[in-house]
Amino acid sequence: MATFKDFRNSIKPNWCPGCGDFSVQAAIQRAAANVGLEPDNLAVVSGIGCSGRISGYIKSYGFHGIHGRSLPIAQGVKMANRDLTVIASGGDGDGFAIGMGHTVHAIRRNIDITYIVMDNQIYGLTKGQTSPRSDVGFKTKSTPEGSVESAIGIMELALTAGATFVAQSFSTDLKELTSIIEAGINHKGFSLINVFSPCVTYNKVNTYDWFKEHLVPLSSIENYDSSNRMMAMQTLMENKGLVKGIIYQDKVKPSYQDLAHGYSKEALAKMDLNLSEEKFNQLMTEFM
Amino acid sequence: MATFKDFRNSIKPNWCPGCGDFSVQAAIQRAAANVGLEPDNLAVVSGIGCSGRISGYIKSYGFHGIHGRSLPIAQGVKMANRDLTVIASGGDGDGFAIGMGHTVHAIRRNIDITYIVMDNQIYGLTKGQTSPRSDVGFKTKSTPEGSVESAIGIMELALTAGATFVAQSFSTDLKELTSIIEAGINHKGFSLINVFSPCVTYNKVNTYDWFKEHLVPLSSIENYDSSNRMMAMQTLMENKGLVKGIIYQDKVKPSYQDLAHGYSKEALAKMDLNLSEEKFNQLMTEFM
Amino acid sequence: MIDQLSWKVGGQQGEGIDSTGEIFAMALNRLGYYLYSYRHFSSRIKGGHTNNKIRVSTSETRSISDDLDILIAFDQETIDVNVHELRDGGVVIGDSKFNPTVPEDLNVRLYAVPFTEIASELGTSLMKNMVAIGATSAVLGLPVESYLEVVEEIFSRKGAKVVEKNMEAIQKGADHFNELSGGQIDGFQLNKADGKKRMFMIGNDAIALGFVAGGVRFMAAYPITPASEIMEYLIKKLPEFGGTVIQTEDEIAACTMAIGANYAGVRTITSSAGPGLSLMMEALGLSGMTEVPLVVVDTQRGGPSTGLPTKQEQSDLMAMIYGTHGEIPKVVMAPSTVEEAFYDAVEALNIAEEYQCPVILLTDLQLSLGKQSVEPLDFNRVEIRRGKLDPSQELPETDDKDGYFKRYEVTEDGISPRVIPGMKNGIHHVTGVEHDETGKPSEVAANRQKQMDKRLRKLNRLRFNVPVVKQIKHEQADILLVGFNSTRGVIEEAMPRLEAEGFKVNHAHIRLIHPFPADEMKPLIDSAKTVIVVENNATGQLANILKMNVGQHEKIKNLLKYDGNPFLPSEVVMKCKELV
Amino acid sequence: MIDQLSWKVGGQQGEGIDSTGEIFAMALNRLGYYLYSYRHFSSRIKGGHTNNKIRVSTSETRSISDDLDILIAFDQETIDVNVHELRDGGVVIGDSKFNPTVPEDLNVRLYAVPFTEIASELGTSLMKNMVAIGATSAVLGLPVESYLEVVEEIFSRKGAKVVEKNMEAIQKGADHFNELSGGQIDGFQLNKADGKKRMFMIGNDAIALGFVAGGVRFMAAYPITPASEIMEYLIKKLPEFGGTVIQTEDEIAACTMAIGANYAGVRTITSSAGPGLSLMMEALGLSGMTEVPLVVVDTQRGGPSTGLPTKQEQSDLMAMIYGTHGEIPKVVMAPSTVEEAFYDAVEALNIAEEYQCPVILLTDLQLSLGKQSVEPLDFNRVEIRRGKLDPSQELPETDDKDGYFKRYEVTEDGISPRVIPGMKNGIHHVTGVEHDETGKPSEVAANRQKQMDKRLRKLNRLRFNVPVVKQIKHEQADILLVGFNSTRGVIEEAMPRLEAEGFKVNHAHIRLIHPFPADEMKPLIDSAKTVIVVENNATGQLANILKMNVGQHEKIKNLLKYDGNPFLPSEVVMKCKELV
Ligand SMILES: Cc1ncc(C[n+]2csc(CCOP(=O)(O)OP(=O)(O)O)c2C)c(N)n1
Ligand SMILES: Cc1ncc(C[n+]2csc(CCOP(=O)(O)OP(=O)(O)O)c2C)c(N)n1
Ligand code: SF4
Ligand code: SF4
Ligand SMILES: [Mg+2]
Ligand SMILES: [Mg+2]
Repeated sequence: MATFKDFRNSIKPNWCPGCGDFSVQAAIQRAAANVGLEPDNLAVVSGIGCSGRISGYIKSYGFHGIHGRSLPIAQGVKMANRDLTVIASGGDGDGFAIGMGHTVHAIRRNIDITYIVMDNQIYGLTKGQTSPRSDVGFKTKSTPEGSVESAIGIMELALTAGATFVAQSFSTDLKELTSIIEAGINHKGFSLINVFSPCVTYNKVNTYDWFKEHLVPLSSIENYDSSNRMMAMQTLMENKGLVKGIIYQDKVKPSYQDLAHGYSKEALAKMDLNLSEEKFNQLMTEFM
Repeated sequence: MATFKDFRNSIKPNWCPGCGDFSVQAAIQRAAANVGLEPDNLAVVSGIGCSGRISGYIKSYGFHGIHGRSLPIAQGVKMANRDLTVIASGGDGDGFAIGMGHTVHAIRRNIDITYIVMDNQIYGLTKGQTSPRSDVGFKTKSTPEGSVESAIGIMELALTAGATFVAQSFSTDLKELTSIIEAGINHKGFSLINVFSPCVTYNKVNTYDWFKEHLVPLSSIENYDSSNRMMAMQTLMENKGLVKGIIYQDKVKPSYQDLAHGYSKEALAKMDLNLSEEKFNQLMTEFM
Repeated sequence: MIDQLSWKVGGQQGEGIDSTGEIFAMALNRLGYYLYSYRHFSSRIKGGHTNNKIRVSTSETRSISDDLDILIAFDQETIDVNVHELRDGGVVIGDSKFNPTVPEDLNVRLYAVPFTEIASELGTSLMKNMVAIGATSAVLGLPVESYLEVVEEIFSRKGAKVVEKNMEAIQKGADHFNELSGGQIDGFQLNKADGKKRMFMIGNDAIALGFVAGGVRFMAAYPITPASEIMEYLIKKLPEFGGTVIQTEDEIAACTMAIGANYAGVRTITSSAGPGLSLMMEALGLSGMTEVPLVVVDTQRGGPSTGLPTKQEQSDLMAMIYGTHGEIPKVVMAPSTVEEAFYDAVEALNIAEEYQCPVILLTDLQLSLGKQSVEPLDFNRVEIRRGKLDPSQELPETDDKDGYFKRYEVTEDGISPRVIPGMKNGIHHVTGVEHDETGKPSEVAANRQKQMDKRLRKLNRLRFNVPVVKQIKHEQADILLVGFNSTRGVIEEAMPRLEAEGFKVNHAHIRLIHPFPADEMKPLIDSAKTVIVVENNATGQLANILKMNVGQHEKIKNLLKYDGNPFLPSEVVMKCKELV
Repeated sequence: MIDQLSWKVGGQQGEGIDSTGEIFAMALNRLGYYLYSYRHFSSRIKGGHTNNKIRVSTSETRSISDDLDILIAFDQETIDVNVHELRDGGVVIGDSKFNPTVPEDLNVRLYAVPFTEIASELGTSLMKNMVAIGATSAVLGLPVESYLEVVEEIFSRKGAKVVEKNMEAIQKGADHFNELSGGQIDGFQLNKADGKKRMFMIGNDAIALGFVAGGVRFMAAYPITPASEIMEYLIKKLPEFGGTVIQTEDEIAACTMAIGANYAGVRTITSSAGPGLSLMMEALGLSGMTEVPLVVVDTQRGGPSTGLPTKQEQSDLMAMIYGTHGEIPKVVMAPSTVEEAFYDAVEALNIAEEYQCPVILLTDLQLSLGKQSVEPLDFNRVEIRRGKLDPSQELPETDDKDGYFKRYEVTEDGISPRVIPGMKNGIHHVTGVEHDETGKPSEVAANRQKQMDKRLRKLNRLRFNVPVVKQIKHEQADILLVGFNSTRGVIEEAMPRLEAEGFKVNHAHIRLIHPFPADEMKPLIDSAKTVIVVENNATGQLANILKMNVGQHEKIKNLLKYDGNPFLPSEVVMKCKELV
């Protein structure tokens, strides 16, 4: 069985020292090993951004796509080969600005993939512009007088789109993050994991310390029930979305793969492509 | 002062007899007159779909754009000329499938326009495919065995994106719909109005009768307080989104126009474009 | 007795005009006639004039005809709009309900048959189209029984009674017409057909069938006219093979999802029309850069922007060749007949996998939606070639320090070995950023140059069956007619007429648009006095491509039409004469 | 004494390499030298080798030079990567901290100066770049005071103390170098400059300034390299004029929002690079079809897909001309210098409004980010022309039955009258669907034809100041060099060298890419033996455009470079000699 070291390669990430994304990478590697994956049965699909580089840093099949499109690509991979474990990942700009439409639709479609967002509330790679997760008043290169647009409550939003697994974590909590990613991988359906992953270069507000101070662990809330959608919503609204843990999980609903009419249990990628002559003639006859 | 007749032209809509969109058109025309608009100060921007044709049926400035992009176009119009009243409109596919990203971002940006969606839970113009608002199990041309994706809870979703005005109505309730549109126009900021507007040709499930049976008027809920975001969310969740009336309104938050740094009170479209030589030289000097 | 005639039925959209034409055509197809039908329809659901023009012939035909023999009208508008197309002595049969009239100065024969009344008497006015079909068969002298098989297929699940009633409607229509006309009228009787079985299908059907036969098991697409039929067919058929279709949120998702699935080893396609293709441009670049096979169908329609969504045009050519920033290998194929559409669909899948690049299967509204008789397809020509991918292969361990597979190995033919996720020892990285042989991002100049050269070199050796369909009768021609996609039919019909007028005419129909078959075209151009490029667009896109790749600008003339309607043979003949 | 030299500073990204070069260059610019600086950087935030190569000259220069005189190194990698560029006898000054070494076989002079140590002693190692600058001025024989003005501007808001410390660091660097070298070394002293005031700016600055001067009051854009500086400048400046910038959710929103705002009468632009432009293709078609003015900047970078986002390339040409389905009028302009970038930005706005169509202002990474001395711009050349729009006009009532304005009136010049929302009697409809003169959707063939012809005819009379920049010294030339965008500098530098070797060389730099100025180019091509098209791409896009529009294929040769780096003058000279 593979250990987390088997998911490592020798490439030195080009992230800035101290960037939150290092821990996210480590957590994915550990979670992959913990749930018993082999590197060649894992596909990591990522978007464009500092975070998007992650697909190159994990030893597994990796697909570094285009900005905002990690989710449709990842869904395509899973639909083609349901035997693979598919992780999609990227930044908050990637997933919630240019990729917002895909995020909502991936959630409602509920294909069995795990989506990990490295949320630093800023655009890192393009050197510090506002993101849809930036707080009102946050000063960036593109909002020198402070952002005036509301930050998206992404966890709440996911619930309204029909999410079956919604979780949030913090990149330094390696243990918790790893176990949440494991749960996400094991979840049958789409799992959204938003990880606060501080950008030490461009975000001087939402720092490691800031999160330590502001994040409320769900484990500290008495009788929190992650199968209760209404409770999940209320808790999020009451805490301005600043909670961590598994917020909501629907363990009952089947994934898209299991619901799609006629969709084979055998991975499509493994099927024989050839038609029999008889079948071919039958198809022709239907037009006669 | 203009009456609703001044917002009419002689074009015969090419909608099917009985289509819900006729009443939406009438409601917009009435609301425009009721709030005291003149046709040349109103711009109706629409997307592509049966519903998208509406910009041609109202006598006012009209812009029939491309599929899914009515909102960015409408926001551009308003930013250019804040003296205009701008209504964006289109179908549920237009706004919540291809246009989903823009919808979320228009909501959080909160530019002062009114967005009216003719929600028929189907693609009309392309002859009957599933939409993001189609219920699970709904059979369409593209889901002959019934849709398996969750319908988006669009009103709830709007709340999570920071909406300041969220309402829902039904196309036959001309009076209520008109008054909601008036409230939307008067609201300072982005207003989202989702109108159930039955497609009599392709949607044989969510019919006029179906809505009459299922829609709960908020006016029937005791002590409903539309300024209470949490209550709005709860009510929506409890009623599976099938409520009508003004669901939520934040009357305090200023619109984007009023918050944007340096943005002139005078309509940009009315400003002189020429720079003085002095100013020009100053700009050059900054590079020296 | 005649060998071909043209028949048209018209009325308000949503009134059953389509099915009238459909039943008429299907029945005649069963008798072994060659059918060609082209619908005029507009961008609305109910109402608005629509018509379906059907050509019936004892030999193959792929173009609408210049004139019309019989017009069936469900409203006066149909007569007003179409009567001038009728030939001298042509026949109009209108529903007596609206008191049909024809212009006095025209020599046409008008018959008012109570379509609606007869139908209502039989139980429902919906059957008025059956009455009209009956009247038609009386004109043609076809026995009413010719329709039985088709009527049974369509209505049998509604019960024998319904079948009977519909046949009765046909009979009554025939009887009524015969009464009016006093027996058969001259000049409308068709020679007997060969009785052979042929398919009756639109280009989109053929493409969709080609995809199923060619191993497509997944599709991601967003609805749009005139592409939707491809999606609809696969929605119905793929589940029979364990596959499925996802209707995505937009075309960007459709195209990138298809890329993901192709990367993971499944033949996956998407289809759309101009607006959708414009949205896919970034994704096409990703496919080109990552060398992930991809087949996209573009069913051209009237542009630009939303344009004329239900009308014929061929104006996406340049955008399909050159759209997407930067430079990628890309193949653009343009079938010119429904048969070719089928074989090309299969071949597009093979080329995409063999050359690991995007392939655009270009068609146009006339070819995509024109419905016609098609000879049975050859199962033995359906071949699946996956190039350098063998999913069942066992890969050796690699010598890379990270154990990465050289997915982007620089090879002489420019094509790298391909593996798919899940294969042991196949791990590699895929990225739209410039990368080294294992797919790791790299900005090193020498590597860049090698990878660019590799990608761009791979199509140098593209094997393509018939890049240009040639009808070369003359060593030296007065006119070389050049076209692509659906104009083939009209050009083939214009040629003998031009020859009859004394011109020596050759014809080259270009099926491989990009990379352009310049070597094939050069001698043809060299040996022609005038080259006339027939295109349904306003800027002469194919002519420009010819100029860029072959030269001889002074010879190359444009024959353009861009009002939304297909060419008529007479237009081509007339304009050719003007141009030489 | 010399007239020009080349200086380079290198180290790890994020270490202050940029500001070292910046301060050095600004000071010399103030002295009246002509500066040209080009940064080598990569797609990461911190770390990775970066360098800034700066050319100093007493006359105008717009190209990086072949070799290097002085190299300042903050790490050994900088020496390893760049030392081979140094001319014989060149100077390397490295931070003694890393014990710099140079290959023994090279004749270069190495000096190790304790940059970091001196800086740390003065209070913070951050000032090591000031020490390096000091060492530089010692080599050049420039007084340390030359930097005072610049240092004051940068640091004065941090207090006089900081200014002083920084000046001290410069002084110490100079002193230390002088000690090491035993006084000034020969061959590095620059002749005195003219002392004239010039701007020091990148192409993107010039474009952004042009937009502000040209009346832009709103921008909608999404960040991307190498376009972001345009957005950043407008974010800072527009509020001074009551305007603003919206950072949209993506490029589709940016472009369509710009269309909305232009429709409503405000000059609104968007800017992006290849991936963003690919996403805007559908929106460009909308602008073309609805005749709403629109200016989009494409700052080309290495493609395809994400490609080489921080590297030079000119590979979007075809996509900019032909991207978008269907056929629209569109203008593609390509400035070739920073000055032109300014004037073209203004002119793009005018053309967009006069001709009511999309205008693409094409630039490339080298032009967009290369920083150089620019002569003061001419206020009197900044002119605002809005074509057929007069927002203050009072419109008469129209004779249309609905009171609609004929916004799409068919006119002889193809340009219709334009009004904006809010104007009384100006109501009309705008749609991407084919429409009649008041903008109502119409499928009528005759109307379609008229509207298409109208739209496509309007650019026939496009007035464009200098579509081709020509340097024609010979009636009959051995070589005609053709290029676009930033290659102008390198071609101008190669020309005299080729002339010196006996070739007769003409030069045509194409500034109006589309509609292509074929009439201007034809005589130049006719009178040249060989036409060499110099382009930073792999497929020879401009050469293909020449072939399509002018012909004479056999004469036209490709001189291509696509490894991410700009051409060097010597490369152009060498390859030209090979090609003739
Ligand atoms: C279509 C397109 N538009 C813009 C860009 C430029 N771009 C690259 S990454 C990025 C955003 C980065 O922010 P985020 O997604 O939050 O990732 P982070 O760098 O913060 O991890 C942008 C705008 C691009 N690559 N492609
Ligand atoms: C980019 C693009 N993709 C697809 C289409 C085709 N299309 C036109 S309208 C429409 C959806 C219509 O559904 P909806 O928005 O719900 O409007 P309705 O017709 O139901 O009012 C589609 C897919 C298009 N015009 N443009
Ligand atoms: S810029 Fe920010 S997000 Fe990017 S690598 Fe550096 S710290 Fe991480
Ligand atoms: S198809 Fe449906 S939505 Fe479209 S016009 Fe008809 S009833 Fe209305
Ligand atoms: Mg981010
Ligand atoms: Mg709809």
